[in-house]
Amino acid sequence: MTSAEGEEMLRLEGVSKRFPGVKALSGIDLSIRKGEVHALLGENGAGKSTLMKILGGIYQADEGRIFIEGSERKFAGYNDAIAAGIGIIFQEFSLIPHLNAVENIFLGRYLTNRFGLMDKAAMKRSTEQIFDELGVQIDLDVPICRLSVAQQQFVEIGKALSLKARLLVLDEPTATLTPNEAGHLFKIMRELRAKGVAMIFISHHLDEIFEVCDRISVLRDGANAGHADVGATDVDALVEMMVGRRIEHNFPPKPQPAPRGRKVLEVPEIQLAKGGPVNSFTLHEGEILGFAGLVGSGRTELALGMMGADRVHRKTVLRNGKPVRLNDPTEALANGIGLLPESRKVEGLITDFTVRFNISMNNLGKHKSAGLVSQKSEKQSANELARRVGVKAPSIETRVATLSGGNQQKVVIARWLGHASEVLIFDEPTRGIDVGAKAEIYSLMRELTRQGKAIVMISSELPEIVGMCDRVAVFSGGSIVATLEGDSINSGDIMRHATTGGSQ
Amino acid sequence: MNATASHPTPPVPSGGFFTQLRRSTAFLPLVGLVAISVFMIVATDNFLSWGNLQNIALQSSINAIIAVGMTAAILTGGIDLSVGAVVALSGTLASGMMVQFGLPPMLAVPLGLAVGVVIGLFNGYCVAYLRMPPIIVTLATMGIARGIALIYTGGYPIDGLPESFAFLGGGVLAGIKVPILIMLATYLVAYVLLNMAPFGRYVYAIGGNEEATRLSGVRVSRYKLLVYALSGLTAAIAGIVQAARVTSGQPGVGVGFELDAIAAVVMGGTSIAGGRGAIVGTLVGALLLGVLNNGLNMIGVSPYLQLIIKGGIVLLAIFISREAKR
Amino acid sequence: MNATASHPTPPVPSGGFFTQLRRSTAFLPLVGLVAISVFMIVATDNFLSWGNLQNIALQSSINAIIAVGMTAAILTGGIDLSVGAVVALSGTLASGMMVQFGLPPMLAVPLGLAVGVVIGLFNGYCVAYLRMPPIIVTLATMGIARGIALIYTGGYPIDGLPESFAFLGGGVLAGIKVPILIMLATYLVAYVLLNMAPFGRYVYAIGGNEEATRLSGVRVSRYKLLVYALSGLTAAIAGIVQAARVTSGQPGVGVGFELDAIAAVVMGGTSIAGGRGAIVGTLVGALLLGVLNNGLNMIGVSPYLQLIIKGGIVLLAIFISREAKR
Amino acid sequence: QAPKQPLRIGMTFQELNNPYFVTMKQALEEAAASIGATVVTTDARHDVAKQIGDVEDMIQKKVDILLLNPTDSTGVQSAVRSAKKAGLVVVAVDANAQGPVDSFVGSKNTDAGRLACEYLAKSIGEKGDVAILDGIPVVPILERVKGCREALAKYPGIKVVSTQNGKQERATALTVTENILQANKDLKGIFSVNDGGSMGALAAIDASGKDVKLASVDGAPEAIKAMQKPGSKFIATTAQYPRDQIRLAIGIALAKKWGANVPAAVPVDVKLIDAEGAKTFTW
Ligand SMILES: Nc1ncnc2c1ncn2[C@@H]1O[C@H](COP(=O)(O)OP(=O)(O)OP(=O)(O)O)[C@@H](O)[C@H]1O
Ligand SMILES: Nc1ncnc2c1ncn2[C@@H]1O[C@H](COP(=O)(O)OP(=O)(O)OP(=O)(O)O)[C@@H](O)[C@H]1O
Ligand SMILES: O[C@@H]1[C@@H](O)[C@H](O)OC[C@H]1O
Ligand SMILES: [Mg+2]
Ligand SMILES: [Mg+2]
Repeated sequence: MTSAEGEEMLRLEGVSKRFPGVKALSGIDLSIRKGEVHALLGENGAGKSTLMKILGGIYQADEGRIFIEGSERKFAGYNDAIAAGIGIIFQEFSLIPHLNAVENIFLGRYLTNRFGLMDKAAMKRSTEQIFDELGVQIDLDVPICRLSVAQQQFVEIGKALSLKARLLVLDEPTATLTPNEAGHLFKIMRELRAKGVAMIFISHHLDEIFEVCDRISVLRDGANAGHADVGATDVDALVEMMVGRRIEHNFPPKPQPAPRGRKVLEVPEIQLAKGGPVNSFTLHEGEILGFAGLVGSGRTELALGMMGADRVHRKTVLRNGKPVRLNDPTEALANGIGLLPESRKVEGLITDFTVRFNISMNNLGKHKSAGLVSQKSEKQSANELARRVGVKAPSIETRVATLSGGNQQKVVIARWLGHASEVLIFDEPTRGIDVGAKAEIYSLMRELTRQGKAIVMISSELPEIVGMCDRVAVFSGGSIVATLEGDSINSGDIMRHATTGGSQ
Repeated sequence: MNATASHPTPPVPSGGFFTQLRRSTAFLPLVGLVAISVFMIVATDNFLSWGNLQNIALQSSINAIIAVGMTAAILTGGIDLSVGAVVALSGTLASGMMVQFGLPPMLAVPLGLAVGVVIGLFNGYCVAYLRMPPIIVTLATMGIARGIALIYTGGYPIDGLPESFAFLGGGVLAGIKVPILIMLATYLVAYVLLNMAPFGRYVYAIGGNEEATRLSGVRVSRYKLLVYALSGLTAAIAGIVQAARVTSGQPGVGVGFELDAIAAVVMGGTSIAGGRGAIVGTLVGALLLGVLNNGLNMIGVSPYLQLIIKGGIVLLAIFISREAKR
Repeated sequence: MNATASHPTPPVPSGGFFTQLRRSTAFLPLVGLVAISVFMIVATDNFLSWGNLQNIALQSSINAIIAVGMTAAILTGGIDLSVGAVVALSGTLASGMMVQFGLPPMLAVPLGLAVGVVIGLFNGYCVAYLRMPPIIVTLATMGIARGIALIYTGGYPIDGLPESFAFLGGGVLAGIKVPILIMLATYLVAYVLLNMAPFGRYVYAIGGNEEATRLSGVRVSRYKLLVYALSGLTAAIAGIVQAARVTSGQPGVGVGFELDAIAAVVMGGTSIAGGRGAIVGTLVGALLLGVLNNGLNMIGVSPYLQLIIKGGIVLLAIFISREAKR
Repeated sequence: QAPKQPLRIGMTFQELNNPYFVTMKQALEEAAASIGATVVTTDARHDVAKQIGDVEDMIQKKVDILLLNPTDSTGVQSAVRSAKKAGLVVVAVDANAQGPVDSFVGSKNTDAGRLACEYLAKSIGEKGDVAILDGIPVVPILERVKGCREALAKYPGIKVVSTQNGKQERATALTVTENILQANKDLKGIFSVNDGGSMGALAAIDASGKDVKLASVDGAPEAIKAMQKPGSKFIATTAQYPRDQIRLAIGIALAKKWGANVPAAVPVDVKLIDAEGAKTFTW
């Protein structure tokens, strides 16, 4: 179902961009037709977001030209791009936490009445209309920081739509959505396509590409690596185009039978809030326990509460059979429990720090001599860990702020690889990670369990839950409604429990 | 900063007036004001008299007016330390115009206000366009404005202001002292500006996430410029009122006023990190400090002890309201 | 895919001493210091004399010492406004111990330092454990500490300090005035602490991203507590030196010292938003301000004009170095 | 009939961390106690705005007598007016205030400056460089500087080479003096407008080891003590009488309250104290 040879909406010619120490893009060509959904693929750091920021006037290209509907344009800032009919949903959210959805959507273009005051009613009406069309329900009166991540994502989308863009860029919008919500987004995208809107869609979920896109362009190391029509290619071919070689993107084999070592972590009861559901779970040496469920089903909250990052009403936690007090992450760390947080930029990284500092930050004790940090040992270990997770950076002395989204995630993973913790909580570990790196992270996780560590993996990606977990706790509405093992770990059963709350 | 709160709480129902009030950042400061006032009513004879209430409002007025611009600056994530010096500069300049050049107040007052706006624009230009840190820019202009005021006056107060000008500081209209009316008018305008005009949303947006605001096509630099100009303006208004109240232009006045204004803003529930707060809260905060000053004097607490008690109460107030700040 | 291979660009070369220097946050402040000094050498007779250079270092010492703790506080994204009052409190307390109770300096000085640490711990507790905003906490303790100093002394200076104590303010060791030596020692310790010990790494990390630091298992609250305790300690050291320099405990001393210290920190290249900066820069910043004060006095610039010139130079310095902050 | 309210005296100080004013406060409390009056005091911390507010609060508190030590003579006039309108007796102390004050009790400050500087001029042999350590620009201080300049002007051999502001407190005066000493190698004498500043100047002079003579105004205990040290560079201070000023002010205020016509100003004599006189002098 390739779109007809439509008119050209956008053409990029020979776009190059260099950052200090990094050639991010070299001579990129790209052509987008009206009314098509065009996938832009590439490994982490391939240059996708950079290219889109150039298109949006946020970065200036060192070389290259931008044509909109055949005529050359120069964008000095995002405003110029908006005026040319371009709307972008950025990879990093761009919402204002303490404004509500209406105020966020109209930010920069507030409707005013004849006194120059805001016409709140009119703006609210058209916001309601936008969300009606999107088919999502959002409380328009509360600050958006009180909305769920998914809701915020839809506010982003509503904001881009309200620009009446004719070319819409979606930079990894599904990274924070469940399959359900993503499906909803695709429905919206198809409707837009029918109205003639052109879209550039970036995602590391290759199955999504086949579901919603028409054509595909691939970047590799900042250069064009090929184009394809959706009908004329398959996942393997795309992966090869992205990575430049064939890769094994199967999951590493699960140990058979499932590991059932000693119980390294037991949570006989945990109640986050007074009157809320009481949950319990157990984690064995060498196993990967999945926390599956819809976005907002309470997986992250439970994990954070268990390890003491958030206050909870009541809990009992046993480490290796002994009760432990976990009132803050430090106590968790002292008891060998580490967390790879869900939102790397906000909760994981010091973006001003170098790769080295970020990797070693909670492990300085290991590099101490005479009370001071031994730089030599620190550097050595950081280099080694960065290499193991495949951080793509000029050196370990590079500031993390300048890394691509996926590479930033890898830095946080490297931190925990280097740590002696026995229990690791990986919250959405592959969010925003490219296929090649995903495979590496999966095998790293297996290797860790082989060394006797135990992992809780919170994930919204069913395939990785199914492919990686030895047991799966399914969440619904804040409760663990089922714990699956063996053959019952399959998409159908998990989804059934997650959506029905197990009360079938 | 990223807008995503990773642990979203469920949407709160909108609710009626009381719910609205409770959810407002000004709620806890208001409770504090009431609590302190009740204490003062019990502890002193004369606290609740009309005279004393006006007295409190009058004494709070200068700080409250300065705190309007300070609120805007803090909401954008900035700060303005030059306000105290601007009070001195605008007051002495307006006074000089009247005394030395015989200008009528109608002309001298706008000139005094203009100099505040000019300093504010300068601050804003450095902060918004040259991207210099507000705290240090305004620390520098604090010195510069004070220096100009001292040189202009030679260090002496400027005396002999016309009665019509003194009216701004001591006059009574409809039974209410003029500085109080000026304060209320300033707050009314600020309320409209910050809550009903686009300007206000941009101020909050900049403080909430400056980069994202810029990406939304808001001319961030221009609004920041305006915010500091506003702060210069309200400091200058306070300077005029101050000069009228002391019927002289004092080059040395206003030292430390910036700290009082910051205290009023923060006591009023505005987050020092920007993006969150309310102008009404600032008024409450300023009155709270006013009640404290007045009440401790009325009780007859020794001046040294007053310092300790005031510090303690500021701490207590922030301690109680800190949860609301999350 | 490994840490270096994918991009052909070589890892950033560590470079020679000069490259290192140029890249450091302290580089531009250093250039500023040199520039101003050259100007002063030309503009005055006596600037370069050994006596005058010691003079400058001596006069910068108190601000420089206070600025050590201030640097740490600002690096974590906080601030400490109570330092000036702590200078007064530690100085009067130590003096009182010596004069009224006849304690030897060996005991009185540690007591004076301890009171600074106690105030600092209190600040830190409020900031770190009660999650109150530093600016307002330390504004409150500023009043409280000042009030205690005034009550303790009854408003009188405490005079009659022993010679052995005065040595800390006026003595000479190896040809160098003792306060300068104390300053250098403080910086040496601070340098090791901030650049070589885990403590320093945490201080920077907290300022860079507090939540991420906390979630990675670093005991953020404890380190913040320590930072404010450190700031209290360095302010108290300055208070002791100050008292020794004027050979009396002055309850009124130190008003506005917090602003000088902040200026030194920011002039030294530390970002007021936290996370970025260097202790060496702070020393340079403090010396820069010292040279400015001294030079302008030497030239005989009127005190009023000095305010303007100092403000202008602070602006210029920040303007020039702002790019380095990115 | 209700029992008679005791007499209420309010005093607002320009600052309360200067021994001079703290001494006044003590004298006030003693005097008040002896006549069964109650006392409230406030500290303006050199902020006129705060001082006006303090006076307004005292009016609300219904004091009978207001003793006003203005931080700025012109700035407080509206407060004076309000106080008079509320029926208070208002007596300015130490520095006069504009507006309808009933009386003013204060030192002869021009004399104070002149006496100190004449003594200084003589002790440096009537020639050489002299510096003035100025203070806050209020009338009494300005008068002292004026008196000093008049005295020095009589000696053609004396040149005022530097006037800097020591803000009347030790720490500032110390650094300012250090710089003055660096910049003026041949300095022979310094006049400080008060003893707070002079103590800082003395520390700087002593540290420099130079032979620079110092004269000042106040007669504060620490100055008196410092002058008696053998070989002290602090050679003289013109003493004021803070206790007497308060006693006189209360007396005048009472007289006014009883209906007397009181003098508009009660200038209090000052007295030059040198090392010799210091042995017996106290406030
Ligand atoms: N502001 C910047 N300064 C320096 N280097 C940068 C900057 N932004 C991006 N880069 C570099 O440019 C390259 C491309 O990054 P970009 O963010 O475009 O990748 P991406 O394809 O979007 O990756 P991901 O899938 O991880 O989001 C990376 O090597 C990154 O480190
Ligand atoms: N879409 C939503 N609607 C309402 N509440 C939500 C939503 N999303 C999150 N929440 C709130 O957040 C809590 C759980 O969030 P949490 O982040 O722990 O979920 P999660 O399962 O980890 O999902 P995510 O993948 O977003 O991290 C819920 O109990 C609910 O209070
Ligand atoms: O007379 C006073 C003086 O002696 C004191 O030391 O400072 C203030 C003056 O008004
Ligand atoms: Mg990207
Ligand atoms: Mg989650």
